[in-house]
Amino acid sequence: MPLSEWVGAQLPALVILVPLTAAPVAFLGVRLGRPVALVSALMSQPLAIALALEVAREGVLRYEIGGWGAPLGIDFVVDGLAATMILVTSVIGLLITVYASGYFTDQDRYRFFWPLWLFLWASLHALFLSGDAFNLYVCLELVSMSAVALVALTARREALVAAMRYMLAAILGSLFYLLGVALLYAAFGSLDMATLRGAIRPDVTGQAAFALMTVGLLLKTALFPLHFWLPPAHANAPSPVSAALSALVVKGSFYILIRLWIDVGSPSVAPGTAHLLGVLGSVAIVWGSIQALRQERLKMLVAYSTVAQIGYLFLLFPLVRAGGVAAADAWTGGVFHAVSHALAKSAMFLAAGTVLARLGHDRIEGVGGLSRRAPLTAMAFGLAGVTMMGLPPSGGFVAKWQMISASVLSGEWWWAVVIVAGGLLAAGYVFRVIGRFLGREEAGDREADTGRSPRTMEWTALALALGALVLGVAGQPLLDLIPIGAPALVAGIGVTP
Amino acid sequence: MSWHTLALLVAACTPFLTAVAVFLLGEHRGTLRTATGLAGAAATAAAAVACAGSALISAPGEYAEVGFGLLEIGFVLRSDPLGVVFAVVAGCLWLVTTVYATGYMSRSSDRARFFGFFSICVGSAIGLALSANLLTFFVFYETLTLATYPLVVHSGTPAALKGGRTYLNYALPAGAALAVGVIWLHMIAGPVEFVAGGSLPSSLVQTHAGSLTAIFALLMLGLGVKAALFPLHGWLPAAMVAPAPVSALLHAVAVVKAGVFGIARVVLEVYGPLGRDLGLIPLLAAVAAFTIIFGSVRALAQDDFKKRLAYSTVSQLSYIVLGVAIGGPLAAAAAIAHLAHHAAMKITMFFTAGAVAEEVKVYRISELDGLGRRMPLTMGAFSLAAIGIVGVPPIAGFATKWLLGMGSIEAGQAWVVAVLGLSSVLNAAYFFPIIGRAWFRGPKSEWASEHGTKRVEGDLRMVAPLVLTALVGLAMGVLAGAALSPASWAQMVAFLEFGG
Amino acid sequence: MTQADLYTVAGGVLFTIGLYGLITRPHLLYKVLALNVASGGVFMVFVGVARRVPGPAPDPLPHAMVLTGIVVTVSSTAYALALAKRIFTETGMATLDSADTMEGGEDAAE
Amino acid sequence: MIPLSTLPAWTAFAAALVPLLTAAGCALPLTRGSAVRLAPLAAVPALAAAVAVPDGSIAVPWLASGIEVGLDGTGRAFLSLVAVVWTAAGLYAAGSPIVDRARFFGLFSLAMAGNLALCCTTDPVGFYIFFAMMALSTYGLVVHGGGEAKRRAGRVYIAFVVAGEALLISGLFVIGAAALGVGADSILGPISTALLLVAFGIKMGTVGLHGWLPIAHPVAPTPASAVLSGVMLKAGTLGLIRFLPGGQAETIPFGTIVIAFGLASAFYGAAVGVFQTVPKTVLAYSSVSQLGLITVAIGTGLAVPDLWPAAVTAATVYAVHHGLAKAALFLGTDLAARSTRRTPVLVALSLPALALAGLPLASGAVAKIVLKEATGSAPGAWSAALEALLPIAAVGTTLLMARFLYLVAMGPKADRKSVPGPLAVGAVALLLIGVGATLWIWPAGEVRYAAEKSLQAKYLWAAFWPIGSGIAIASAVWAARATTSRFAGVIPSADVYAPVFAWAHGRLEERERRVATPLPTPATPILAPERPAAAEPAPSEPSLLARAGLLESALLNWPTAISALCVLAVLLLLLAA
Repeated sequence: MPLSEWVGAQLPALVILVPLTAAPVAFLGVRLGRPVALVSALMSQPLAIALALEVAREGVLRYEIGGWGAPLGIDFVVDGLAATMILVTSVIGLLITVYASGYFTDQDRYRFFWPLWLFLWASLHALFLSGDAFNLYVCLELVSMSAVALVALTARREALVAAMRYMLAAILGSLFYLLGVALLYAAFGSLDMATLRGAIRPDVTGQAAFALMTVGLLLKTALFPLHFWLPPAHANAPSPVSAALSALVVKGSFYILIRLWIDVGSPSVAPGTAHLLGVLGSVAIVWGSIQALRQERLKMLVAYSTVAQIGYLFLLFPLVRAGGVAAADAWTGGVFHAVSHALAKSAMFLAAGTVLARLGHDRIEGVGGLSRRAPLTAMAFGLAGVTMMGLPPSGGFVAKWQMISASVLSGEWWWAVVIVAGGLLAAGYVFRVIGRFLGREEAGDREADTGRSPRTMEWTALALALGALVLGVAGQPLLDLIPIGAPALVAGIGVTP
Repeated sequence: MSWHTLALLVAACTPFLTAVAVFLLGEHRGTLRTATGLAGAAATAAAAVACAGSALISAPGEYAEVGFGLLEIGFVLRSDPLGVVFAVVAGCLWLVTTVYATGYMSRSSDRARFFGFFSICVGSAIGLALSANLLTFFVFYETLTLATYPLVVHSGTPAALKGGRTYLNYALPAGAALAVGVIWLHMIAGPVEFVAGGSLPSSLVQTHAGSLTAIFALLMLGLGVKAALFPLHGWLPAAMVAPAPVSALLHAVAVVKAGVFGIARVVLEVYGPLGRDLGLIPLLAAVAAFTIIFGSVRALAQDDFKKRLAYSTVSQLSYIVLGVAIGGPLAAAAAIAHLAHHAAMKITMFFTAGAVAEEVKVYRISELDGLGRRMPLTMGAFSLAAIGIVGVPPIAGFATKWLLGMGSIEAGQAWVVAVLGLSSVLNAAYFFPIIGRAWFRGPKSEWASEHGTKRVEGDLRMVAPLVLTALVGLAMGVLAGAALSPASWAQMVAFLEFGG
Repeated sequence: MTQADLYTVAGGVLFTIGLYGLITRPHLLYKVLALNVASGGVFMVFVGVARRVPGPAPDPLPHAMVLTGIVVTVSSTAYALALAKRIFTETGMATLDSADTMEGGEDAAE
Repeated sequence: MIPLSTLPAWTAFAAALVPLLTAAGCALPLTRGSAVRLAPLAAVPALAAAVAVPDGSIAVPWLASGIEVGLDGTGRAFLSLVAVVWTAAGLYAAGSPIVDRARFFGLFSLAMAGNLALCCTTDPVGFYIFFAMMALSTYGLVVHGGGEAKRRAGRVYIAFVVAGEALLISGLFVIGAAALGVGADSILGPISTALLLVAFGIKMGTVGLHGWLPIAHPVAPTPASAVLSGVMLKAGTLGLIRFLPGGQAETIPFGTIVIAFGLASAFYGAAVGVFQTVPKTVLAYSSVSQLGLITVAIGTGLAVPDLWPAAVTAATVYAVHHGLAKAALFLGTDLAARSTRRTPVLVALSLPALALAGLPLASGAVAKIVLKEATGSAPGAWSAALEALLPIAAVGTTLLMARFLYLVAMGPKADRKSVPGPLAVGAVALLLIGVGATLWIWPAGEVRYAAEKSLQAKYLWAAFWPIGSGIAIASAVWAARATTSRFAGVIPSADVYAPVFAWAHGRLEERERRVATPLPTPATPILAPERPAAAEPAPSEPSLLARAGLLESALLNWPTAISALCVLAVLLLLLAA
């Protein structure tokens, strides 16, 4: 078999194996981490792109590990959603890697960044590919453990406490999830998503299983009011880590949630839950934004912005209930939001990291006139802010377009009100920072500036922000990719009033 | 690719590419940056004119188009006769403004940022002019909103930041309203293209009258902020903290006209006859009429030079809205023509305000005494533009007024004539004193004692553009009836709209 | 109530006890232990679930999962303990809500 | 290639626009000197055109919003008058010590171009363009030389001009629309007529709308006053002739109103004028009075549609006569004031003065006959009333003229340095010849007929007795001057408008003063150096954001958070069940 064909056939495994192999190698030597990570990141790109193209061309892919097949073996399922998430993870991963190579100048102190980061990356890919509830648990744990370790990387006490907080929350969330898995197995005798999809029926144990898994995942996704662990963890982690956490890690647990509810189960059988999630999402949007408005530190602001932006994702649940075009719009819109938020949020955190690297602090009132000294960084933050606000041209806008469409179509216009209000609140905190960037330098600000911002750092942040922007006009390929193999509920079938 | 689509692409993309180049060249490579800016502006202007040519020789329905898929609607640009009016105005005046700004900003900092965002603003304005559907329009509209902010707060002073905040407080909620309106409309009517005479099927009136009314309100709310319709006008005077080229090109032409242009698109090319059937148009006309008077009255009270001009803009923009809302080919032609007419005249006036501020550090009207002798070309150009805005023939403003007056009679809305008359009187009341001070009073301000009354114009890069635009304004009026003049072009467009 | 059900219910109770401990005990060590108690509960539920198939032999799959779960729990417990110890050395306390955890900042990577 | 048939129209129009060249020349430093010298003669081509170019007009759709240029009988008459008066005024100005000549002659040329060209256009847009050009550039002439008094006068002038223009354009819209076939058959027709009457009434100083006239005339440099009163007011007359729907039944209701206003103006002008103390103010009131008579003619034409052509002729003839005479008087005022020997000037001036009153053989007598012919067929009692009142108006005119000559004669002694040169004298002479001769060489039949008629005994007597009575009354007043002189100046020059103007000036000047002395917190100078921002007052109670922060820290507290988790878990379990 020619190599290219073999690679083609093994793509789903390869996207995991590349970072997974690189991780231990990176662990071996202090000087090894950076180059290995860069090579792995670069190798991941063609694989992820090829996978996406394959899905776009051929439709849903199934991959049986070792050729065993369900129910005994473990299957990977690559549909449009999974391919999208892998693609996004790879792209953002590469840029974070490049950024980190400029950011972590103290090789010794941060030597564990590289293997941990590669582990995180591999587990994320595995998570997106898993088609089995227990497998997902394992991936989730892998993701969480690497993430916690990354948060603690600086070993400052704030970071340590934040990491501990994060860890306890993560373990607790996993336990809730695992308990749910147990009950799910009790109810339906299978944990394979595809099998479950056919087997699902109204059943008390099954419903309880869903409820428990949901609670666990909500905690990990940091939906209001369970966001308590997120701001300290994301704000105190080194910036490349913050970017990965906010952009990718929270999406991992959310990914499982939508798989569970929309692919396997159905929000239409549990309208109460769907609405509850929608309401919590709405509160998160408003609350997170308000908190972001009052933060004095840039990274805290960005972290609270994540709390708010996560809220949008949960509007998906009530909006897909009705089925039909509205559900299809909500589905693509929700996923698209996750994608564009990932790009923009990582850009914001990376930009914040540059600010921190230059000034030694990230107090918002001390960033006056930074657009003059670090224009690329200011630009990256600003452009990323466009997506946060959901204004065109940005991926956030396309996502909001879809979600508002869905809410108008389904007649539940109040979600649209929340979406719009959230955008305006986001503008409030984004322009708070941009105004400072463009404003005058306070006395001493210039002196405090070390001027240390390698091009790799400035440009990667800008590239991510531009990516989020480009999605807003040229996002159609992705919009076409997402619905491939989408669950029946959101496949756009059925009539919408 | 035919030259038609090429022109379209060049017109829409060049400003953005210019912006990128300017950003990359940065603060220190000034000469190269200036050259790039000028080249970009010149290419854009040429391409916009080529688009106009393309629109002229193409039959309705066969205008050049270019785009790609987005959200089942498409991101599509098209050179149609209405769009190219605005594109040509924005493109050509950009070139002029670039020259002016090079002079005005010659001692300023952050020039790369300034010129970069400036290019993005112009690109957005041209993009929205050439948008073939409401989605594309909205994308550019909001890009314009955002790209203007760094220009408003350019100086970075607390006052500038405050002005910027005021601007955002108006612009962002407006954008949100517009977004909801646009999406809702798409839910009801599917992809909304701009089609001369209106694109909504008339059957919708029976099924969705309420929704259509609400959507119209949302759209007008969204567009009305940029169009500075009362009571959404408050940002415009506040935004005058921006440097003069911004006030000149953006707050007299590109940004504010994006709003009125959008209203024209929506009223003429989306709602069409439906607007009348739903009874929406008279209300719009009433708001516009009130704004005309209101803006003028407020302008009277301003002593700050630029703020008086800003309120004048508030008033003048509503001429365009009113022309669109009157409903009738002549009135619509007046509206479309005024897009160009007001642009040429008002940009001259803002250029003047900037040149005067730079040259003699005068920011108030009460300090302008005797300036005509010191800066005769500058103040001469200003005077020409000012009496043009008042509606004195044969300058461009008169051509608008004449079409609008007859259009209102044609449409059976003769009350508009009274508005026009009153507005002319008020315009004269706030512009003539400026002319009077500049020419018919002796100098008394500090500049006179400092610099003497020797005749010294400002930097040539500032004087030449403003003289040019003043002469263009004059020519637009003197040759209003000639083929291809804005007024003639506008009549052609209007007759397409009304199937005449 | 079968034996299996008893296991299941007991597992639920254990989980709840763990949860209670996690909330009420401020000391980190207790928190980690509380989580261990809770995970023990979850595993017991799994054991109970394994009995759901008819016949003498239990379903092997939940057992496999419990094994995996134990591995995960052991390692995460170890990690949590290490982290708790480090916090104690850094702050002199072993609690979460120390006053300054929300403030301060990441030190600039040097 | 311009078709040959359009050549006459083009020629006339181009000739009328020649002053634009001198205006431009005055603006440009290089050509300034020669332009100033040539400006007085800029109307000569137009005069030649008026004499030589045949009738005919063409549409010029590309110019402005589409206009129509060319000459017809009326236009030619007005063009001749305008060209002669402007030339005379220009020559006079060339021989006068005027400051800042480049600016003066620039504006002078611009106003001249407007005034000439409006005679050569036959459509609303074209007329309006040049009407505005004339009226607005005249502002510069009125305030030329500067100073508080002129500024005030200029303010009054421009206010009336702007109001007039606004009313005019509103009326013209209807006419323009009617040309396109819309809106004419509605209520808009009469409204438009009313608007035009008011707009041109302002220009013609019809009583009630005349406030600017006695204010602007005295302050303007004399050549400017001459053209202002002599020909610019007549632009209003021409406008009425051109744009009123004359000869149609719909004008009948307007007729009597217009006649009434005309008569009122004629008497009011005389009555107020005699109390004035400045010669040029007296002349201004005389203009109010005289243009009132023209208004009477127009009103007659409106009241009796069949009479419209006759009324037009009367108005035209009277306009020409008055234009020449009044311009001569204005120039003469200055000439007399500057002459060391005043008597010859006074004698010369009594010719146009008496001509205004209707002196036989001079233009006035002919004009009055044409006027009487027209008004003789006025409807109902009007005919008789006019028959009786017009001679009394002539008495009034005589009194005004007597008052004028008296004031000129009593004027301050001339300064030797300002003795008028040959240009100034020649200019006045030119006008005097015009007064004497024009109506006799007038080509139109009716006028020639009236001229010959004026020599008949009946008409001679009719012309003489009002003049005689006027002179008698004037002599009596002079004889009793110990008593009567107390009444001089009892009516302010702005008459009923005086309090209005005083109030408006006060308001505006008060505002200017306020603005000129910046308050402690002036309007933010844009981009000017800023002051340090005031420290914000400390909030007395926690703001909303701060409260949100307190709530958030409670949420972040570990026990609260995990409890919330448990509550949520229970909630979800309940919802699932």
